[in-house]
Amino acid sequence: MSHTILLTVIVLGSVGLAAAVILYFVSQKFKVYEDPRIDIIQEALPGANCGGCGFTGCRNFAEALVKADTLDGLNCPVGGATVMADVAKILGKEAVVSEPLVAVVRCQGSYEHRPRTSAYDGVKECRIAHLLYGGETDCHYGCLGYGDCVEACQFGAMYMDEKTGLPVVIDEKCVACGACVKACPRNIIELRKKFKKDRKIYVSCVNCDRGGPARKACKVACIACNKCFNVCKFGAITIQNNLAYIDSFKCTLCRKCVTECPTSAIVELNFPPRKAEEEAVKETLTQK
Amino acid sequence: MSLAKQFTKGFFRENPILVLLIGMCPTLATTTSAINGLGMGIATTFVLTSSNVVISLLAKYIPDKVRIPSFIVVIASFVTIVDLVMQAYVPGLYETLGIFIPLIVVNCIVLARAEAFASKNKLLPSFLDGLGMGLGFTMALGILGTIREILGSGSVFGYKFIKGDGILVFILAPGAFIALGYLIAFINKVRKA
Amino acid sequence: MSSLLTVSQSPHIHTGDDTKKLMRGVIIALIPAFIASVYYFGWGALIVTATSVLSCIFFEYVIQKYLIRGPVTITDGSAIVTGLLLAFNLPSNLPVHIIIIGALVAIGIGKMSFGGLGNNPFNPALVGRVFLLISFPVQMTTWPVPSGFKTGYADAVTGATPLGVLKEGIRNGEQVSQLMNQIPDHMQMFYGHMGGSMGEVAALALLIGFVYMLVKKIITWHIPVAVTGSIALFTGILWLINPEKNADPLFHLLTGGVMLGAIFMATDYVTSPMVPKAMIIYGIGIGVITVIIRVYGAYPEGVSFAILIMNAFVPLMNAWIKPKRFGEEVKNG
Amino acid sequence: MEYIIIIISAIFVNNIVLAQFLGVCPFLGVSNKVSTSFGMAGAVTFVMVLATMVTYLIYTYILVKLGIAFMQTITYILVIAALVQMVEIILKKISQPLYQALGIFLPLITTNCAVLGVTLLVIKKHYNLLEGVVYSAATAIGFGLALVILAGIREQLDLLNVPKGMKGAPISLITAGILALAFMGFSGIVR
Amino acid sequence: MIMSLTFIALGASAALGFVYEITKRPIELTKLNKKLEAIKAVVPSFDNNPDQEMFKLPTGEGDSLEVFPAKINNEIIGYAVRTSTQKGFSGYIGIMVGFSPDGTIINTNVLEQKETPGLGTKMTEPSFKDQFNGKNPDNFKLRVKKDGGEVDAITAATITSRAFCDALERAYNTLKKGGLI
Amino acid sequence: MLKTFPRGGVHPPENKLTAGNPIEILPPPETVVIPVTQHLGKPAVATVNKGDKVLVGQLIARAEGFVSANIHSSVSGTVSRIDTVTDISGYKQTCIIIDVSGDEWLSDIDRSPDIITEIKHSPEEIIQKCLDCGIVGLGGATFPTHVKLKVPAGKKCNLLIINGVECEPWLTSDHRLMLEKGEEIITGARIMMRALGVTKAIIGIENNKPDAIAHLSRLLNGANDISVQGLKVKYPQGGEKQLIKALTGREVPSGGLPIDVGVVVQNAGTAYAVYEAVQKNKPLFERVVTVTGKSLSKPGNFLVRVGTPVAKLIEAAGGLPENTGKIISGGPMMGKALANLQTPVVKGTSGIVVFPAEESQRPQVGPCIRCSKCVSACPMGLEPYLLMSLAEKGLFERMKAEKVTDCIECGSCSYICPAHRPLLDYIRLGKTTLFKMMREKSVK
Ligand SMILES: Cc1cc2nc3c(=O)[nH]c(=O)nc-3n(C[C@H](O)[C@H](O)[C@H](O)COP(=O)(O)O)c2cc1C
Ligand SMILES: Cc1cc2nc3c(=O)[nH]c(=O)nc-3n(C[C@H](O)[C@H](O)[C@H](O)COP(=O)(O)O)c2cc1C
Ligand SMILES: Cc1cc2nc3c(=O)[nH]c(=O)nc-3n(C[C@H](O)[C@H](O)[C@H](O)COP(=O)(O)O)c2cc1C
Ligand SMILES: Cc1cc2nc3c(=O)[nH]c(=O)nc-3n(C[C@H](O)[C@H](O)[C@H](O)CO)c2cc1C
Ligand code: SF4
Ligand code: SF4
Ligand code: SF4
Ligand code: SF4
Ligand code: FES
Repeated sequence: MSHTILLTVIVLGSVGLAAAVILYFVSQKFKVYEDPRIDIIQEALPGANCGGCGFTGCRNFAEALVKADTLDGLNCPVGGATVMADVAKILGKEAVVSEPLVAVVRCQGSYEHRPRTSAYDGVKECRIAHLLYGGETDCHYGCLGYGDCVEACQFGAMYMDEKTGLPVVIDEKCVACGACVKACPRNIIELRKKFKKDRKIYVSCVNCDRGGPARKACKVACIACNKCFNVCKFGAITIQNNLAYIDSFKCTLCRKCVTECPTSAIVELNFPPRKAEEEAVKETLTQK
Repeated sequence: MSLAKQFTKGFFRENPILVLLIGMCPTLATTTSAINGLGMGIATTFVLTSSNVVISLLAKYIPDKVRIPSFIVVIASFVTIVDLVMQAYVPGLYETLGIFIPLIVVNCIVLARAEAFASKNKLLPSFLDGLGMGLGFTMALGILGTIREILGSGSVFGYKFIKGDGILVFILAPGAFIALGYLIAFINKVRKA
Repeated sequence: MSSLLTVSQSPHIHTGDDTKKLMRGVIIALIPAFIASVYYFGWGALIVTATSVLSCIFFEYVIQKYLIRGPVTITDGSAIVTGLLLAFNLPSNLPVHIIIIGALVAIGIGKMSFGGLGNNPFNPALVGRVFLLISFPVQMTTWPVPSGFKTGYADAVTGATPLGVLKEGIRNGEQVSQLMNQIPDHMQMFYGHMGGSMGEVAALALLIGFVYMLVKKIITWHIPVAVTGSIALFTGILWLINPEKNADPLFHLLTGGVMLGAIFMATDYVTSPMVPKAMIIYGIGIGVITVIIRVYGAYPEGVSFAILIMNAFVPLMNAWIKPKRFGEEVKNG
Repeated sequence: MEYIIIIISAIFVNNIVLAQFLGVCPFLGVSNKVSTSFGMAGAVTFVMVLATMVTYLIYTYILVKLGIAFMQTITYILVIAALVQMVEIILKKISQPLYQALGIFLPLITTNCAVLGVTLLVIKKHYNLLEGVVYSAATAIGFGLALVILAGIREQLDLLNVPKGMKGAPISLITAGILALAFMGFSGIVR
Repeated sequence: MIMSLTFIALGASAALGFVYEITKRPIELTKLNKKLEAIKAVVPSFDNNPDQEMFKLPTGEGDSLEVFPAKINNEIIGYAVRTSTQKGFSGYIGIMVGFSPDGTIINTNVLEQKETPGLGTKMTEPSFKDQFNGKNPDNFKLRVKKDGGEVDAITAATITSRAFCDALERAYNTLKKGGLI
Repeated sequence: MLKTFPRGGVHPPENKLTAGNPIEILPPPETVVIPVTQHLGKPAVATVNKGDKVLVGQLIARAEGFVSANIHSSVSGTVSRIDTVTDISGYKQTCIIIDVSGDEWLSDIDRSPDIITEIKHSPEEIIQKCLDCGIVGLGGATFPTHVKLKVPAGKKCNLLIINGVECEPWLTSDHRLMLEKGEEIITGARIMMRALGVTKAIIGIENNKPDAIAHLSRLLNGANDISVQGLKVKYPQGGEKQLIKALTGREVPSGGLPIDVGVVVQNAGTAYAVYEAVQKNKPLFERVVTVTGKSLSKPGNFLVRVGTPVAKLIEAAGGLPENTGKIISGGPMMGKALANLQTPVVKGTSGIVVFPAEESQRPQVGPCIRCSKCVSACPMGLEPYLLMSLAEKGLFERMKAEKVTDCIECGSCSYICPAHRPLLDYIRLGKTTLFKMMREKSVK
């Protein structure tokens, strides 16, 4: 009995010893240094691999974070400030707090507002329809309505409104990864500053035609009449290529421009109702 | 995580076979009948639980560099013990499970639990983790074994309920793959729902 | 002008061919073989075909509608083709419940699990057949002898197929020349007067279908010719080496599923390669594996296995064997 | 002839994954791309042959001689683990391209039961050293063949529309099942 | 580092050696029991230890078979022969067959086989193997009916059936040549 | 065996209804809309302003950059606006809109009916003439001809091919032109031969135009510099790579140009335009357009001023049929469907095809059944089914490796696919995305 046990012990002991010796030399001789923080940071990232940070995948972003001198311009839109704070803590660096953003669809060309002028019978994808022509309406800038953006959103933050034929962003779900912005062949979607209570004021139009044709193509098109530009005290509004644009970082949500717009191209969202009388006026207006 | 959760997570949420997809070989090879599947499951559970316990005790003393080899040695010892014990006391089952008993060593579940759990946790959680995972494994093997036995031989736990043969493919290799494929698809569906 | 102008990308015209028409063409091409099988196997042929086709359609419909919950495309006719070809690969006295299992396997496992028409890497009818062959070896290898409507479904007189006789005989050390006396002569085999799967026996009828499909441009010649050519070549060599241990090439071409397989099953679009060069390689592969199984393996017949095995290589062939691109090698006159 | 039978049997008739159920995890795990499956196949072949040689020698000249054959499992696994590590290092040193191609697969191989399985089977089948080497090489080729085929099919399926619930492991397993079904056609070629 | 691995290896091997020592006897016993069980199944009950009295008989084909004599009061009541054949569908088949001293087959017991499940494996079922019980190969032709014998082959598994007959015949012929029956 | 290109191709029903209709001259409309981009390359820059008076043939927009072409007024009248208008591309482009008054031509245009066959100009002068007169290829791509006639340094040209194939179904404008202006086309070819410095030219014509083959052969009267070659009818024989292959056996390398194999290909209509520019000093401002369709009452071939709205052409062909579903500018294989009848005719407009509603809808798309018909139909040896899958999954880099950039967008694949897959739609998506990616990369 003891004989076997002895043999066992010796054999396995020597095999173990040999293995250990080899491994020892291995670990001594061939060290490949990979910053262990990369792994730690990768753990800390959300792991959606959505590309919203501008890198291909979370791991690459983690590597970039470790290599970077400052965290300037490096931001994970999905994880937001909390994750970036964690990352900053791991790296012992200052997190650059980036303002939260949200995707906004700048087109109101619903079936009602934009008369159809042709019938598209090709592949029902915006990117393909866009290759072919300006679309089923005379507005060659606005939404094509085949939902490439909805398809692109990994977070279920968009849907197509069946009544209008336009995409809608669900503010709470949107993480501002920008996938939809890239997917839209018409550059309609913009990442804008996220105000509290999801309040928004923006020019919901991208039509660069002159006023006349624009208006003809779509009832709610921006006609570049300059009225909003004139009323804005904060210099948030610029007009270029027959189109007004409100810079969300300059905008103070004063709401002056909204009422000024003759075509209702400027939208305000999630605000409390205005004074009653104004409300009434607006209602009669929209009813007409 | 509560201890109870520690124990039950292997049943379904982190079921090694149906969800984590590791330890596929014994799963496929030994489930020609429910009994065989369960036998294999129990043997694995024993190894898993004991090695988890021992490793949770030893982990403190093992330097990082030789962690894996050390774990393997521990696991392999338990496997050999199971091997010898089964040979001595349940020779019938031992013969049907054949080469897959020694192969418990390389069953990724065992090493994975040792590495991911036991080496970082105290004795009791490690024990429960090993036991839970093992039972989850056993359960999956039992289910697959039952399915294959019903379809392949028309019997349940050896009790025949049809005359003649079943659909033979299910006790052969192709049937093992196909049955497991659909089982996993089904579990995915249930998990998502 | 009725309403708005329609706008779409070019081209604005189309041949007018569609999947349905192609499948209909295959079904028409199968009719001669079906008539032959009814002539030889009577009620059995009718019952097997009806069961198989109806169950294939049924399973495809149910799976599409209730499991995948996608569009139901049962009208494209591919399930009918699968059903017919599955039936053609079964003995004409197979119990109905086994046929239904076969149809479920063909459609459920072989086709719909992968996403339905166009996605399946393996020929569904053959998946069904091989599954049955392995699961129900007894029933799947009891072959009724051709006796038309003289016998009923279940009580058909059974006998061995020529290949079965050959295999058994050679294993027992008999000489091929003696064995040949126990089986129909080549002409009879050409017409289909022999035991076997219900649709595979009548080489003549299958060839008529082949010509039809060639004329209608449903298939090209590459695969059938490569399969039969390589079988003829390989068995021819073996035969020349030892005619007493190996049957002649013509025997091999006329027996078993070679004709059915080469014309209708190896050519299945979905599971065969896309480029002529690859088609030829694929066909040769099928031929060689068929002969290896027939001559060296346990099964007397190997076409089904050979096609399935080569199916597995098709994605690799599609990835590696490309058509010759225009302007790829510069050769200028 | 003996060797040819061993080779055919190991590759086609008793294919290690499709008929013997060894190495299924990497078979499913590393088969999503043809190029990586080639790398894995190469690495497995290399390690399998090497491991067979070393364990065979240890078994016959140490364990059996000393009458402690029951120590097989534990010594084998240690040897394989050490071997894999060593191969990794040596490869890194002598051939960077080869390391790039095979290196990432090496850690996976330690817990690949095909390798341990083959070393055990070589003993069980009473092969001599040369037969054992031929057998393990052929087995590895069989493994590689199955792996590459599955990878090819999966790459194709990636471009098509597999039903959601079937994506990933389920469809790979079913494909493997049909593949096993097809390979059963070779049964009886060698016995 | 080296130390700890070595220690673990030492500990493990000690434990292993220990278990091995404990299970060594039981394992041998189980093996023996299994053999005896197999013998018991094919010959009437005996009071000797056939395993100890085992002897080898040459088959005349270059190999030899193990013969286990079963005795009561030192009187031979039968022989259990461990016979085999290579002619199975998947090659080797090992069978324990019991003969009474006059050469009648008492019973058979398949020890080892690799035949196809559902086909060849049917030879282990009574419906096939019991047809040999009580038959004496002297006047019972050990051939399947297809080959002109009296054995009902298993459906679609003629090869296995043939192999089975071949194994029995080898055992019978060996005993006969050895002059035991 | 007649010559043709060896790989791929399809044979759609020819439907050349208007082959027997002589070219009719369509008078100028009340207003014309002339886009400043009627060619491949940079837009031309308008040289007139609102309110300017212009004459027929007057330069109104000047070529900008190397690959660009001059634009001339096709009518006399007043520039009423310069605005963005939807043109054939389907998008809004800058256009010069002219209200027509009278039909006053620039005086230096030779309007006499005499045919001048004597070539007096030097190669440089010829090229300058083409540039001045805004000549672009009329075979479809509207590539500026003066660029093509300048053989790049290091390349050698030894053959001119005149493309009289007109392989698109329905269209007959080149056919009619060859019948009615044969002499001029041959002279145009000789002019281009001089510019290119080659001594040999082949006129390739498909065999479904036997009268054109016979007519040109007779006019050539055994001349040994130019030969006429009949070709088997197969689409897309008119594609220059296919045509070169069919006529000479030379294969333009992947990504290369005809000049890489010593060939320049010009459309028959281009040859006529070159003739008119060089010999008659007439800029390119009108062209022959086939207006056809089974439902039209008077289909025909019309000589049309550039800028005429399509509606006018359809009016001339008997008015818009009641059940019209689709109107195509160009042939049905490669042409663009129009969204708008006000779309102006441009230099590249070879035909207007009107389809009734029941032939306008695309059939239901099914899954690819891997029949490989698209692979065998592709004249470029591509695998359209694979390219489409790759595009659907966004794998553009792999599309590049599969040579998607070689696709000539002939549409044979979509035409033949029994599953009605929109193959070419996705292939175009892949091509444009790749070009965009390449451009972005080169910018970086
Ligand atoms: C995969 C496969 C496994 C088989 N397994 C066996 C077997 O285990 N035993 C057997 O006798 N025959 C088996 N056979 C059948 C033989 O190959 C042979 O066809 C049969 O034994 C002779 O046919 P018969 O019994 O119907 O006369 C098998 C056949 C195949 C294809
Ligand atoms: C960027 C570019 C450069 C070209 N350069 C030449 C050239 O140097 N010589 C020439 O003969 N054609 C040249 N071509 C014209 C092409 O050969 C071809 O005739 C033109 O693209 C229209 O062909 P298609 O109608 O077949 O598309 C060029 C085309 C492009 C797009
Ligand atoms: C698919 C395809 C078909 C074409 N068919 C014709 C044709 O029928 N006739 C023609 O003149 N040009 C045709 N072209 C254009 C020619 O390729 C080439 O651009 C033209 O002949 C060059 O002459 P151009 O510059 O004078 O237009 C076709 C191009 C493509 C891509
Ligand atoms: C020429 C041709 C041959 C076919 N052969 C088969 C066949 O062998 N088996 C089968 O299940 N379906 C066959 N089909 C039908 C169809 O392609 C098949 O169901 C698909 O494999 C399903 O995805 C065939 C279709 C055609 C057009
Ligand atoms: S809506 Fe756009 S930005 Fe927001 S989550 Fe979706 S894809 Fe990303
Ligand atoms: S916003 Fe852009 S991507 Fe979204 S539906 Fe409209 S056009 Fe398409
Ligand atoms: S022609 Fe259509 S169905 Fe056929 S392979 Fe091409 S894409 Fe697929
Ligand atoms: S891929 Fe391009 S070149 Fe080929 S057939 Fe299609 S459109 Fe023509
Ligand atoms: S269990 Fe065999 S490889 Fe994982």
